[in-house]
Amino acid sequence: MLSSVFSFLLAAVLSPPAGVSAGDVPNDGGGNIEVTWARSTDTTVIGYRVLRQTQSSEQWETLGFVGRRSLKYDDDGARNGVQYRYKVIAESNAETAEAPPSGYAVASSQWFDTNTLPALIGTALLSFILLHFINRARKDKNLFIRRIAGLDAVDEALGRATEMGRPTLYVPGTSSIADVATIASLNILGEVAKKTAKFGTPLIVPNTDPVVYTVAREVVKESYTTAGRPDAFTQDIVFFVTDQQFAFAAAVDGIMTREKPATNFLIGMFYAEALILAETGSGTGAVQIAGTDAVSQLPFFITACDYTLIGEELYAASAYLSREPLLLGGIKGQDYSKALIVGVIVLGTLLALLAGLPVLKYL
Amino acid sequence: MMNFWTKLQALDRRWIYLVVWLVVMVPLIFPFKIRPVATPPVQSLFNYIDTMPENKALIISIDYAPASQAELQPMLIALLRHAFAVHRKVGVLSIEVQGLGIGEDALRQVAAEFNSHARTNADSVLNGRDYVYWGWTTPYITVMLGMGQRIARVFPVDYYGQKTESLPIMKHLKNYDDAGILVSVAASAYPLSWINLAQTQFGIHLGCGCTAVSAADYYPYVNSGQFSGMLSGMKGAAEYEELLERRMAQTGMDWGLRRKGTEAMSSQAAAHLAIIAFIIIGNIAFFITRRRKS
Amino acid sequence: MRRRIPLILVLVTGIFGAVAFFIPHHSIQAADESMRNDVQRIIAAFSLVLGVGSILAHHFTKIQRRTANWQYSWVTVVTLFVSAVIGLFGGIDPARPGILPTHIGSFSFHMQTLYMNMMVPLAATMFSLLAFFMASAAYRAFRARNFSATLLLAAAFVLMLGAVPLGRMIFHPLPSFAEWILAVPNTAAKRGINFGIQLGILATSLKILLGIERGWLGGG
Amino acid sequence: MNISTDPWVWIAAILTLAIFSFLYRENPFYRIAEHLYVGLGNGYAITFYWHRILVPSLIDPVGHNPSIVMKVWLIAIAIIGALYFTRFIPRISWLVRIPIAIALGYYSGATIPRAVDAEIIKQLRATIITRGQLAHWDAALWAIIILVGVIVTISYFFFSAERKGALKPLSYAGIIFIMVGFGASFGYTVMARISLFIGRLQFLLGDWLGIIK
Repeated sequence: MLSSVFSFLLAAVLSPPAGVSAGDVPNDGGGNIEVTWARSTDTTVIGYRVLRQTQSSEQWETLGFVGRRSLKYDDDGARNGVQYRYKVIAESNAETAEAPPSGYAVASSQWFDTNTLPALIGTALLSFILLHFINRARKDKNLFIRRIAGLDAVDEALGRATEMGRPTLYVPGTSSIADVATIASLNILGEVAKKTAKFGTPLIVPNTDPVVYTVAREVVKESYTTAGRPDAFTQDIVFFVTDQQFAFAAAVDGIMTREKPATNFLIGMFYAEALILAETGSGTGAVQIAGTDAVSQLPFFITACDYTLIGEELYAASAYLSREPLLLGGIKGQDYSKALIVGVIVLGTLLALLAGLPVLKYL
Repeated sequence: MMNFWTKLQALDRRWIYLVVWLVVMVPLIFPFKIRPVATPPVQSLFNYIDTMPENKALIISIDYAPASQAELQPMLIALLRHAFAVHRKVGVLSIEVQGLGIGEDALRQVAAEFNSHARTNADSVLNGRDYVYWGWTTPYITVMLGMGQRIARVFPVDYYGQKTESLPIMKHLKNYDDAGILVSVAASAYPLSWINLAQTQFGIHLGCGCTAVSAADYYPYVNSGQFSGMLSGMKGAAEYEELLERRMAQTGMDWGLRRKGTEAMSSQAAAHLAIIAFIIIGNIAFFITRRRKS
Repeated sequence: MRRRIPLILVLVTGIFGAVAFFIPHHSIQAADESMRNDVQRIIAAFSLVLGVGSILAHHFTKIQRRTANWQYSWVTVVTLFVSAVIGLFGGIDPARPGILPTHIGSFSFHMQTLYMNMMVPLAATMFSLLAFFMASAAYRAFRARNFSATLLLAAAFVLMLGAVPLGRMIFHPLPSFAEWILAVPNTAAKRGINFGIQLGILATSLKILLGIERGWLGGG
Repeated sequence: MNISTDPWVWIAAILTLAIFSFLYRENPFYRIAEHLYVGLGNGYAITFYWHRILVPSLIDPVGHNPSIVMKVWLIAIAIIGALYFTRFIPRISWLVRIPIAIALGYYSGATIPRAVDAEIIKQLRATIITRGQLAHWDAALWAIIILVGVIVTISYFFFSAERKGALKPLSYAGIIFIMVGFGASFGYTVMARISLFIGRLQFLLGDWLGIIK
């Protein structure tokens, strides 16, 4: 009898969460205090209500409610330098159970995020390797870079356009100037424009980004001047079309079918429009040279174009074509960085498997 | 003969376009039945909903905009039909504001299907008693967390402007504890938010319906059990429709309802087979002409 | 000066962009947020003027010189002006009308209507051309010319066949095999390519900051 | 049959057909649709940049923000943005490089640590094999294949040496992985792209012509 009354009481009284504590969230800009607790032993608990009190006040304000599986709450409304303490109340449908409040905690701002330490070391190390080789390239003018297959086709393709008396189309991708592929593409455009200027082949460069358009225009103008044909540069070589992805694709498709360029260069960053452009170009019988670091679009360029610069080959191509020692040095540095990555993968795996070291913790 | 194969090699691409156009269009107008076989993620979601305790509701979250309707709408319809067919309560909400109209269309359509066959009051499907459409509110974090505590507080009035508290269905649908499963039908990354917020905090069971492109990203969560099942693309919807039709036939509900996923499946499959056939023909032509040359 | 000032600006803003990643302190994070939300957004909005200036100049030149298909240039010019006027003065949110009325009776020509009934169908149709282009690219390119072309063909073939009921009928584990190709060899290749790409991005970004890469300055 | 009477459905349908007509060949209908799309795209961009960026981020704050510092700051940004106009004035056209430099510099700098952190270190972590992965033979085998695949693919992009000696078989193995990966991506995308076309046909046959429901 007594025991049944006792168990009834036990069932009726909800057990509160235990060990409520609060502390500053590390590695942030301040304003955050993390409250943690241990789970209430009752299965009827729906969740926990979290309340806060400042040192100078009597008032407890409710901050929020979290689910029964949560064991922490992030108070993101704390003012830096103010003392707060916290209370956590377990709630079921019918009852509540309160735990004693936590000690006082203060939020503060940090100057370094220790989670980014691996990134910092990695950045420093890789930057050092790259800069070292760029520097070496200044002294040693004969750094070796192997031939890149698609590039031999450039002269051949431009020659073909000249023979046929048809224009050359160059699309410098559909992304912004902040995209590295765009920068690489503009470098290649400079080399291509020098050749079209020399051969007297008309060049068409449609753009989908206003800033890229401005830069592309300057690049082409400079190439024509370098090639000794400043007179051949006209306003309508490089132009802007629209920043709408598929409207741009529609317009370039129109140019391809109406102007019938003999050679199409599709080089830079591309999205879903990649195959729309490449298939239309292939339908007009143009020789197509593509290059992108958009991994998801590469399969389509490979199937629909004559030559494709895959990923990093695009960056290497701009160095290879220009023969600029500083660019070549960069490629060298990238090669050694890749070797470093392979080394880390192999060594990390060996250490993890043979020595059982928790390698992933350090990365 | 040689001429034929050489010509075939350099076939005008417009013939290919024409074939693609026809093989997609003809089955849309005259659908032929193919019996899709359910893949494990589809089967497990179906089983989960089918065997849910009777007092538990199905919650569906519409997390997509009209642009993805072609792929996702058939899933929504099939899920609603399933819940009503096995007499489970349904709550529907929308995380994407453009999804509001989608939910209303779907509920109206499915309720009408059941009501046109209903013989008793218990057979019919009524708003406020058998289902509730809470509508949309923002931000999504508040919705996903708040519903774990009290749904009526997150949505004080439903889509039609009725006070949520006053609806009979809400007496037994207070929070996630009353829901057997929540299925997020989405074209974006919302299913992962449901895991991160609703599941890790309240432990609700989740299912997911997504486009074919994002399916690869969600497979790991099906393997880990965080999603109790998954429907991917039109194919997933078609498989679910197949399971559902058999299930409904068992209880005498063989009404011959439209199966948009399955209908598109015939176009889908026909187009795939056409492309596969093209590749085979192209290669045969390639080998024959090459052999002749050498 | 024409080169030095831009190069100094690149270095300064670049160092700021990189450093903000490591420092959580609220003063730096607030500055970073203003950089992204105010500076970059507003500057980007102004750049559109260059583009619109260019497209108009391009089409007016065509009209002036009566080059081939010049008549169509009027379509672009007129649509551009009309839609810009509707958008600028008619507002972007149907619930908050601008000074320009955007409907005659029940016929609406609000920007949102133009968007839903012209932009969306045009974009969706251009996008759906891919269904045709994939078919024709597959027909022409998927030939077993050599070993690597055969692998390309075979992998695509397995994935496509795995997606239709027939695939399962021919060979029961085919769909699982298709998934395996996607999850294992495909992941390896994509990851390997990506390492190189990321190093290239790192190298180029570094060269831009340090003024070694100057292609973006153009001539002059 | 139940043809739509909504003029906008008709306009959308005609534009849809005009684009599809390109599949047969380039023609005046496609040309009109294309030029219209370009004009509309620019009109939309102007509208969007004005109402969604310049008004809320520049004009409203300058008008209503009480802080004088904030006003000056925003006006200064606007002046930098306006330097894009100098492109049309040859004598000072180099000033256009200033806004370009601010955008390019910031994004390049911000990219560096993020590329290292998210793309290099996180991917390294995912590739290294740990003891836990060896518990199941299949998972272990797949992890080993991925590790080998990553290494040989990287070797394909090694530019400093000719493909001779050890590098030759490695880069050949690399192209095998690359081709299988690309083929798989291609085949995988087919289904999604056909869904897009089905969507357009459902619009034409359903919403417009009313042949299918």
